[in-house]
Amino acid sequence: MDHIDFNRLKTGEVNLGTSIMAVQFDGGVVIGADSRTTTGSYIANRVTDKLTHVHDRIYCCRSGSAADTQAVADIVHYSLQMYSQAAGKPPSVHTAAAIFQKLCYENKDALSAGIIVAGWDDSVGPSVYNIPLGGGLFRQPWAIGGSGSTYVYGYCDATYKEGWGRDETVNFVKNTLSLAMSRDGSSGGVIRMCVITKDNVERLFVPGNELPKFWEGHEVLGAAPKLGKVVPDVVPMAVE
Amino acid sequence: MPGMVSTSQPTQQSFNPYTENGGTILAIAGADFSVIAGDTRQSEGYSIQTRYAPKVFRLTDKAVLAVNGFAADGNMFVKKVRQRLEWYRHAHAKDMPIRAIARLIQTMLYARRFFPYYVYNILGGIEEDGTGAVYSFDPVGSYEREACRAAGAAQSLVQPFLDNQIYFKNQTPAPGTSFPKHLPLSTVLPLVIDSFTSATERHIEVGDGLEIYVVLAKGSTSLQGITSIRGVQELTATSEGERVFVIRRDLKKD
Amino acid sequence: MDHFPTNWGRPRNDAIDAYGTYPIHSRPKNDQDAFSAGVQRTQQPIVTGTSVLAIKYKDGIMMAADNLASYGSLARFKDVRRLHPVGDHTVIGAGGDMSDFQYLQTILDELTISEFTAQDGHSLGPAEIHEYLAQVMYARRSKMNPLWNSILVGGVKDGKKFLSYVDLLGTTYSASTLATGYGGHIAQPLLREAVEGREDTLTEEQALAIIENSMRVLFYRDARSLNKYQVATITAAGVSISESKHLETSWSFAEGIRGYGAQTQ
Amino acid sequence: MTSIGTGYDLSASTYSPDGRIFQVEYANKAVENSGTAIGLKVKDGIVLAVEKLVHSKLLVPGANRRIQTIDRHIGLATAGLLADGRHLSNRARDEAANYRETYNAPPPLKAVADRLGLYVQAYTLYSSVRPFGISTILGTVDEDGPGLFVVEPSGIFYGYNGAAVGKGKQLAKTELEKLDLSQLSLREAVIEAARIIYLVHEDTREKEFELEMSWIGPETNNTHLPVPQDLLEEAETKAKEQFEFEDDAA
Amino acid sequence: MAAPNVYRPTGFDFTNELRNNFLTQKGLPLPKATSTGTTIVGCLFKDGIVLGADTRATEGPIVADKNCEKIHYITESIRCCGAGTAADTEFTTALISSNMELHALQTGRKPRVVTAMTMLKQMLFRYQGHVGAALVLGGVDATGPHLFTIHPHGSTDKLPYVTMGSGSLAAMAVFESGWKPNMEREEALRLVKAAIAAGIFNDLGSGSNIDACIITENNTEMLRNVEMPNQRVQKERDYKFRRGTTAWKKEDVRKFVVDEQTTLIGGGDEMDTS
Repeated sequence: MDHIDFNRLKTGEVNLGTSIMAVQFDGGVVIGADSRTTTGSYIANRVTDKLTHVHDRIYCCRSGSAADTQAVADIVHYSLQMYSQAAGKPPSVHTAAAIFQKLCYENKDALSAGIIVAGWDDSVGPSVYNIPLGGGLFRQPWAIGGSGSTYVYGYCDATYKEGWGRDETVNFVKNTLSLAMSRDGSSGGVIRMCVITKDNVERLFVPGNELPKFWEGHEVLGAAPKLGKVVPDVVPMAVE
Repeated sequence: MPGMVSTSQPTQQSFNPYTENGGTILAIAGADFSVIAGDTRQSEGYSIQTRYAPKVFRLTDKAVLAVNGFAADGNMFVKKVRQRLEWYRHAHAKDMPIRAIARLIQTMLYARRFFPYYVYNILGGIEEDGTGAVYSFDPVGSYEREACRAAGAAQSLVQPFLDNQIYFKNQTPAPGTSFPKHLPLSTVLPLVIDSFTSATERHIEVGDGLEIYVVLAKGSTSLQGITSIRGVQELTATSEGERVFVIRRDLKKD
Repeated sequence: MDHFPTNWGRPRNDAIDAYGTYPIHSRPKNDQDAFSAGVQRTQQPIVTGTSVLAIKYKDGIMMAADNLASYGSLARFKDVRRLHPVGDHTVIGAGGDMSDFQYLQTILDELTISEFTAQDGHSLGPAEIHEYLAQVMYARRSKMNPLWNSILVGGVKDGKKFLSYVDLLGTTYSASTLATGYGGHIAQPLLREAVEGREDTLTEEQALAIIENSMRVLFYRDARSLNKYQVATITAAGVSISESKHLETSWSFAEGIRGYGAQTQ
Repeated sequence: MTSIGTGYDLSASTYSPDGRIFQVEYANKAVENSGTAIGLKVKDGIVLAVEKLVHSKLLVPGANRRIQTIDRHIGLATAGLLADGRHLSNRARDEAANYRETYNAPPPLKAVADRLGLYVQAYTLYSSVRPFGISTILGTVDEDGPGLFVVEPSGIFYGYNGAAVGKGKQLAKTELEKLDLSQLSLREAVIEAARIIYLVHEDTREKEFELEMSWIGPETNNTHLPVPQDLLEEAETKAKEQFEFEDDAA
Repeated sequence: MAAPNVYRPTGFDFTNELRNNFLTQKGLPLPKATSTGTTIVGCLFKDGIVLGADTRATEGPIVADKNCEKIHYITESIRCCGAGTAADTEFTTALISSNMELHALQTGRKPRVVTAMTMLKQMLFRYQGHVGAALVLGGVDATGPHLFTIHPHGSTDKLPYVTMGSGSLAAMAVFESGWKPNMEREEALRLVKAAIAAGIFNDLGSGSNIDACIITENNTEMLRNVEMPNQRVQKERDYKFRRGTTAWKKEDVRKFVVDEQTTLIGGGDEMDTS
């Protein structure tokens, strides 16, 4: 009971229960998210788009309070437009991440937002930044977030390899999110993905009825199933 | 922290053994009859659980009990009262008189003083002297005999109406006349129906259906009128003693 | 009714775990002092099932429940059976705590065996089983130690269809369509619209279509549901509970949705 | 009777000088006075049959059953004091229910027989009680397949392929031994059981009797149920034929 | 003037909130606000948007208004359904409506739905959920038809079919089983009516009549009380009181002569007096 931080939650607030993810590869980044938005356990939106455009080649994945993350993303979106006009060039992913971090850190008491910022820029190519709840900033080759992510850290650690190409990375994201969505009640629906490269941003969509399938158990309550009839040979008791 | 719901103080989470299931009941006593009615909606929160769950129960040929509040307690209470009445029948070879039932109900309610049946009871029927009677109870057994009573969700809507129409509260009689002590069944039944259609209009937990029980004393003069009412059904098997009828009507379902 | 079983029977408070993320398991604190011990046992559901639906149709009763048992928001067991036959004329379906449901299965089994061993020509029908359950549930709530379930009891006996509800408070009711938990909010409107007034004319195929549609809508909208479910039919011929069925769902309309406001890419 | 007048037979808690407990032996006598009960174990099931002696024509047919159901899959037939049989069957039901409660599984017959053996035996230890005047045949189809046990007044119990207790047990045993039980179908076993009961009854030339039969097998979904009326009548008709044939031969 | 050494944070001051909580604890609850328990919905169809609403307003379990209007005017081709605290929804939509008008005058263009949506969400976010307005916003502008929901905390959703309010689950169930892309106008209206009816008959917070509004590129059609499935039944008795029923202590007759001519312009809802 003591591990729940009640103060982060506002009454009746809309929550992105969420499984989100971003992975960088040689030519770009793949970001992905489920599409479930809940209030309590009611799915208020089953086809949410949690991949939010903040600049031409920079997106963020939102988790936490829908209102907070939308407000923050809108502000960053605005700031980056101003920045690019002022600087005369597109912002770097780091710039975007820094603005996100500033907002999240300075308002940490009032926000519940876990954001992954990812994109491509001229200076470093693809990059992924994770900004978890308290407002820290961490660059990672791959990042996962949201309530569903807790179920797939092991899978990611065991599976991720450096040097993947686009397709392998897309598959990794798709599989990871599918696993997270199958176990986390607050995640589900469809998988939305973006492949962000120097040249373009490609949207991918996996409908809820075509998610990758993994082991689907058959656990039956009650007595164990009969394994045919096994009658052991009678061994006479040794006397003396 | 401003702007947040204050939840920093520890909240004790405990099991709440009660809930409220809405609905309204009422009863009116006449000179030689008694009318006991209730709507049939059972709800919890903003949801309708069922559109037909009776709240009015025939106990004997001359006593009818309406229960309202927490439905599980209500059903259990009626069950226990009926059990006690059956034991009484076995011991005394007759039905318990209504004033004794009223006292029995008080005792049974008070027995659970510190874990009450969360139920408002109204008992209606015919006394041994042939007069119409209504007894109303609070959840822990305080009771009194009255001419009319409404209880439940829409009590605050219906009771003032009955006070005005039955007790003629806030009405001055025409000079040289006085208001009648008892109203005839032909007046009471429309009042009951109007009480419920009006409560349905203005209370969200009232509606769906209406069940009106009418208990007539032996040889009551109201007998002729009642058989011609739409949707009436007799529950008593013989026409010897007191007679019990039920009238069912639809109420709005929104 | 509140869908999330943790909140059943509690004072309403959205501020407490509004996200339903954790199974907040705290043991009853009986060892504080001599007086608090045994005075009140509170508990909460841990491994939980969500809605159960049931309707009346021409031949009898049709009931459905999905195969998921959740642990808080974790989809923990995905092939549990939440529909359970009792005797030859009845099926019960339960939402809420699965351990309490298993306990109920045990005591009902005991009950049917003691009825069977009497060999007196009587057997328990749905009405008797519902009454028994209602008494057990009410007795436990009165001991402040409830069985944390809401249960539908459906069956056919002696040509009569029976469908009724009972929950952890001992509250009971019947209607021609019933749904527990979340289903009460989402599926019940659909069921009422489709079934009311047609209880004696709906064919099995029609009933199945109604049930399937409702289960699909529940899967779309209930964050503790699964797209695998079972359907029980109880008719004069007896009880049959289907194998697990898989729901067909539709998502294609959402492919073009971008962002939550002005975003277009 | 060597025991009479010696004083060693007055209590179950007293041995005779040669190490016998006369009360238990008397209990066996009580069994001998009763109509015969038999049990047949065939490859896929069990048949129990009882020669229920009708001591009065005024009795309602079917009254005073001597075959009881203990659990869905366990049946019990007694020979001896009827009331003792009913008491023991109640105990058996409790034991079966207790096993279920403990292990959440249907009780194997061996477990029930074991507990009943202990229970019956306890009544041979105390001066204040009387040993059970019954021999009990227990039948089942459980997880190990068909099973048949007999619990005697001493508390001892054995497993059998065919069992007979009561007045006609010797003749019944002889008849049972003639059968190839492992090859018999359940329906054939019903016919044979009826035949044997009629045969031993004929032998004793007792008063009126009713044939009471139950079975457990694939046709009953391995639950213990009375043999259906049509099969019972068929078996009885066939059982009666054997005498007509003998009469003709004679 | 505030003392310079007292730190005053920017933004809103929530100290009254603390005061109110304190008063509530001391047994002085806040006055009960009228809330629109409500079922409101919106759905996209071939040529535009259909919005729908029930017409019940409640104060706790009491029906405060049996025929209120929950589809509010924002601009000619943008409308907004409100659920939640009645005053909050009315003032929020009225404020945004007037700001939209000013915006339109300033820019000289037909205003867009996203503009209204952004204004609404920014305002609600500023108030951190204390303005209890749950909205369904729909309209058609130069960029086509748009439909949004806006939650009290300021989050928005963009969807082809949406529901809000206490009857939202019932209504959503109807949409989930009946909605399809590119519906005809009549089909969409039928679906919206069915969704609102599901709320009216299954959710106690919703009731009375159905309002609908069909917005297409160059026409907005407000269908007030398009369906009235819950007409009041005839009373069994007549409750006219005899003149003199009310007792009085003194009588004083005066004459007020006011000459006035009334010209009725348009209809208006008849006041319900039951």
